[in-house]
Amino acid sequence: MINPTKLELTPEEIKAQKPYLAWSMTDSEYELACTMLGRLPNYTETGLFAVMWSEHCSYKNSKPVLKQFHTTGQQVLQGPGEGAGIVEIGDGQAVVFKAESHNHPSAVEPYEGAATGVGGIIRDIFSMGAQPIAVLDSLRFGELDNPRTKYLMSQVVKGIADYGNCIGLPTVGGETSFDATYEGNPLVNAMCVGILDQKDMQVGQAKGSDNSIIYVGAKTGRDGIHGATFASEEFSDDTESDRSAVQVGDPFMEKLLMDACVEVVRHHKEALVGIQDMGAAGLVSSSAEMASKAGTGMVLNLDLVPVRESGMTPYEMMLSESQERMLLCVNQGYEQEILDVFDRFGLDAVKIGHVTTDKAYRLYHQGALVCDVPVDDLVSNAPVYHRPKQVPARLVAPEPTQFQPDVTDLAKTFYQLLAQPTIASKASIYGTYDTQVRTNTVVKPGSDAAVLRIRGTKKALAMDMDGNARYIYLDPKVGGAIAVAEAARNLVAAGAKPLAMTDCLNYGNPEKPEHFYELETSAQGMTEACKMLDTPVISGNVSLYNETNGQAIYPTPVVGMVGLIKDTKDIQTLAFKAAGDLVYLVGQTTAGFNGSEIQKLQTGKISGALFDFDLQAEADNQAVMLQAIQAGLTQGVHDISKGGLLTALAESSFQNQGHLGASIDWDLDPAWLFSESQSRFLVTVKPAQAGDFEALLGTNAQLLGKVVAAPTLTIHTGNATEIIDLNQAKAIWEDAIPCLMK
Amino acid sequence: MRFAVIVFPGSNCDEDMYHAVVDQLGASAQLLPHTATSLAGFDGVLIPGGFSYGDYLRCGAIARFSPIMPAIIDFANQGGLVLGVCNGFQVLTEAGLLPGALHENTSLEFICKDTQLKITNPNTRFTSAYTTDTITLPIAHGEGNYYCDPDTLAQMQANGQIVFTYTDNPNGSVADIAGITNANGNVLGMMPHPERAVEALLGLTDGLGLFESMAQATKTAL
Amino acid sequence: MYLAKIYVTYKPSILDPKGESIKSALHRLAYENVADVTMGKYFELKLTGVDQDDVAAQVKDICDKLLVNVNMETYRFEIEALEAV
Amino acid sequence: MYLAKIYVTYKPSILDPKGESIKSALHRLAYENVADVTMGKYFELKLTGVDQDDVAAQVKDICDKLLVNVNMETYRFEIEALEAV
Ligand SMILES: Nc1ncnc2c1ncn2[C@@H]1O[C@H](COP(=O)(O)OP(=O)(O)O)[C@@H](O)[C@H]1O
Ligand SMILES: [Mg+2]
Repeated sequence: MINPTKLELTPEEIKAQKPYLAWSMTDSEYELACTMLGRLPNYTETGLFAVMWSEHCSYKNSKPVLKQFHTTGQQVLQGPGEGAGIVEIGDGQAVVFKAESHNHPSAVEPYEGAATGVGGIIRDIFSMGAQPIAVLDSLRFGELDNPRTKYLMSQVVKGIADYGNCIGLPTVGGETSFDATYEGNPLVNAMCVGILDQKDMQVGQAKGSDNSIIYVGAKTGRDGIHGATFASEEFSDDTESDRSAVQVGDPFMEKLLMDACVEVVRHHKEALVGIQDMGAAGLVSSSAEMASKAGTGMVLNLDLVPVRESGMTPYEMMLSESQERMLLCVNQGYEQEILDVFDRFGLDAVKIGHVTTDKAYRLYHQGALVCDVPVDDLVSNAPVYHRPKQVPARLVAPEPTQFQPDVTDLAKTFYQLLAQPTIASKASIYGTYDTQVRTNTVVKPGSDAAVLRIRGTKKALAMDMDGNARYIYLDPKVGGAIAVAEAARNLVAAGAKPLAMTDCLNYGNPEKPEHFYELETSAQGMTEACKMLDTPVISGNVSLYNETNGQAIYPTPVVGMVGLIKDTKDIQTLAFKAAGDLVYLVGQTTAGFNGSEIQKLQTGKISGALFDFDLQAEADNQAVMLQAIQAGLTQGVHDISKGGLLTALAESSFQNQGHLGASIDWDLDPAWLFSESQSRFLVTVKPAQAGDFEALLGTNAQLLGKVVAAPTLTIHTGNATEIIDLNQAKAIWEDAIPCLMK
Repeated sequence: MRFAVIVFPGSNCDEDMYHAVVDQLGASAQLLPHTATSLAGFDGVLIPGGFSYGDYLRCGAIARFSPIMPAIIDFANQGGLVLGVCNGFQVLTEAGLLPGALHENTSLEFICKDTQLKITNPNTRFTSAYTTDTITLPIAHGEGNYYCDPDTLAQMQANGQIVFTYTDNPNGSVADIAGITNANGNVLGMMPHPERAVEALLGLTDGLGLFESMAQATKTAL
Repeated sequence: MYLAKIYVTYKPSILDPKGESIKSALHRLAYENVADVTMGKYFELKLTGVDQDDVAAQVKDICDKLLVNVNMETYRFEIEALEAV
Repeated sequence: MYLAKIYVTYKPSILDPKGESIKSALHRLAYENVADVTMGKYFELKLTGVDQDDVAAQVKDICDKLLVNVNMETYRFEIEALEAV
């Protein structure tokens, strides 16, 4: 019955020649597929199994870890499992967000890899029925000391900029850091945030016998075939030649697609049953998932799929990762109404199949049935692995004492620190992003979190992406908790109540027990923090096999978080506002040096046991700071993170053209100005409100000094006075990355 | 005052423009698709920023052939007020309603930042409401480097067609040009975004004067 | 069917920032013997027409109307007949 | 001094949104007889070299290293000797 296309291997030849090994399908997985079918799969079917059972599509290695995540809460309307998560924000509105990695494509073809990463995550958001409002990006590169890394960074940034700028979504925040571990394997994670009216919520399901499956958007070409499998492989020098996996983005097409889909969702409710984007593993993954989730089956006629190239085989059509495509399930009889909408936008929209009740997944090509498999076998019955784990050697007995920085010349050390690319200004990156289009951006990049108002309400949303992999490398559990805590802290600093989070879990090969340990343990740490801070995980993405020639990256979970600001009057920025304002430090400072920027600066690496972290203190500090902000007691708030208090002070002065500096007293060890101990805020308060602020914060707030109308940071330590020239400091901080990029 | 905000495929500042004149100025406006062919009933035309047709060939080159363009050209030729911002400016030069052309910034990068502008001609229908001679407006473009030949430049200078110049030229434009009008003074093209600078909450309000000037010039009630 | 190859470059009077930046990149890569770089656009159009002259007239029209901004750019083109497939 | 003319186009399998958008614009302008449009890059380099072969080797190198993204693009070039001015 099954008629393989000419030139393809026969089922028997597949069994003998094992082409699936090259698609990262193991012998035992192949045998499992044979058992499920009760026969040998043909070429197309084997390809579908291989790609659907890849880590990227099936989460077969990470599922047991993801299950442990804290995913519930009153605010959650849609948790993990759909295109994106949805959280309630009052007034019948909801915020939709998700983050996604595009590491492997970006390593090979940085411009298109990054661009299509942005395109993909935007589609995830509008597939939920939401209007996308903002994009964020989290980037990790090797040290900026070689031409390849510079090239990667410039192209990645250009790819993100060009896509977001053209489609007309502001790219409002993110993070960029540099460590040698990412040299062969840069990380490109993007997040998109959207807003919807709860009545417009959508799911990616294909329900209702005989309902129509409609293909919308760009034509299918041979681009990115096996991209999903490719993302589930380690790099070695010879994958450099694996370039068919590169897709090209067309943000203009996506703009039309976005506008058309939002219109369909809002104004053609009676017609639309389900909608999903074609992401990894394109047509097969979107269609099979829509059917499997709905408990239905599907028949597709591949002769109707719009194609860009001639002679494409079923295998190629199903696995193509051509961008800017969506799949819709539409109620029978309403097809024309939907086709008309897309036609108005000048987009291809074609009925390519229909829903069945028998849970079978059938594909026809040139009259022949080329695939007939139970849809659940492709999707929900994919194998799940419980990988063995082992504590990595470095974590067995780490050096317990904290690194002691040498700060015999405080100013000099500080200038050096400001020139480190991870600390330095990222303005040369986000300056190429349109941060304001759609005119909602209240706080642009450069502060702790971006803030966008919600037009027509008093509300605003704060959003950020964060994750310090150095901490996770030294202590996966505590580091995982800190990643969540820091993301939340940045939102609180902007005046928001953190609502929920998304993540990108970027790790090495999970089949290596050390890496699986890192993955599982850091997820535990994240879960503890999520529970404590009431920020459930509502969506996310896993990117494993981030290795080059056997060398893994730091375990790098990246947290994307969104918080609600009830009233735009509560919006905070980190800038100093007026001379005479009092400067407070909230939270306890300890010797937090292992894993810090200053340790890396002074020893060339990070090492030792991570400093202590008290999750309860974190939660308490965040809660009380939010109270202080909402009570109108603060002029400026800044999270203290990489580079410590001194860096935070400088960042707050660099804003207003550097007209304002500060004068502070510091009784502790001067080196502790660089400590990265957590749960701290730098706060400025009007003198008239100092009493109220101190009453609320109690001993948790320490008065450091005041804002001064001079471009200097004056630090009175026990027996000396150090003066930092902010003009000089700012020049170093601003020029560092542009200089390194030359 | 009733504005038409033209929406080309790929326009992305259309809604911003709409909100600026409707919510902040209190004028009325309508988003008008590129397929429309008439501007009857409108007192002013706003061509917004974005990437019309992806800007894949040259910025604004394809939009210029949209069905709405003959109506816009007629409207302009009859003295109607036409404002093109960013991609809108590029469309107007491509359509020949404004002299010169825009090409890539000398930095070869997209630049998004606030810029200071000198109002070099305060007596136009787009600037009459301003009481200061420098304003701050954001720019967001990759191809805002204005070029025209020396004769055209001299002519424009003599005519007072150069309306805005950058105080700190960000993109390499000839004579620091940020915005120009046609010889008649009823068509303005500019790279900076006045529609992004109309609300204190978002940081800047210097764009309002431009729309107010347009409203005054048409002498129609808001 | 004919194939038109169209070359579009900036007029000499216009500063070509891309060409300049490529030239300096080449100098950094030790190609100091590269004296000049210009970067332009290259189009290939496949189109039908009565004969070569007809096609040339069409292509000229297409360039003037759409492909080229005559304020800044100049162009030249070549036409060749394609064999029917 | 030699003049190298370099033509860079997308590989046939690579999506070319630029070509597509120009093609549909031409169709709207009633050039429905245009069957295909590709938009590529065109470089002119002026450089010195021992002889034509040397220059060709250099140009190939420059293309592979800098001008061309070999993941997605292909190129061809021509070299002509310029008369000394
Ligand atoms: N790749 C990027 N894209 C957009 N914004 C960025 C990027 N990298 C850094 N930023 C912005 O720069 C500012 C400083 O970033 P960072 O030092 O990572 O802050 P923090 O440590 O407080 O999270 C933030 O406003 C951040 O959003
Ligand atoms: Mg911060």
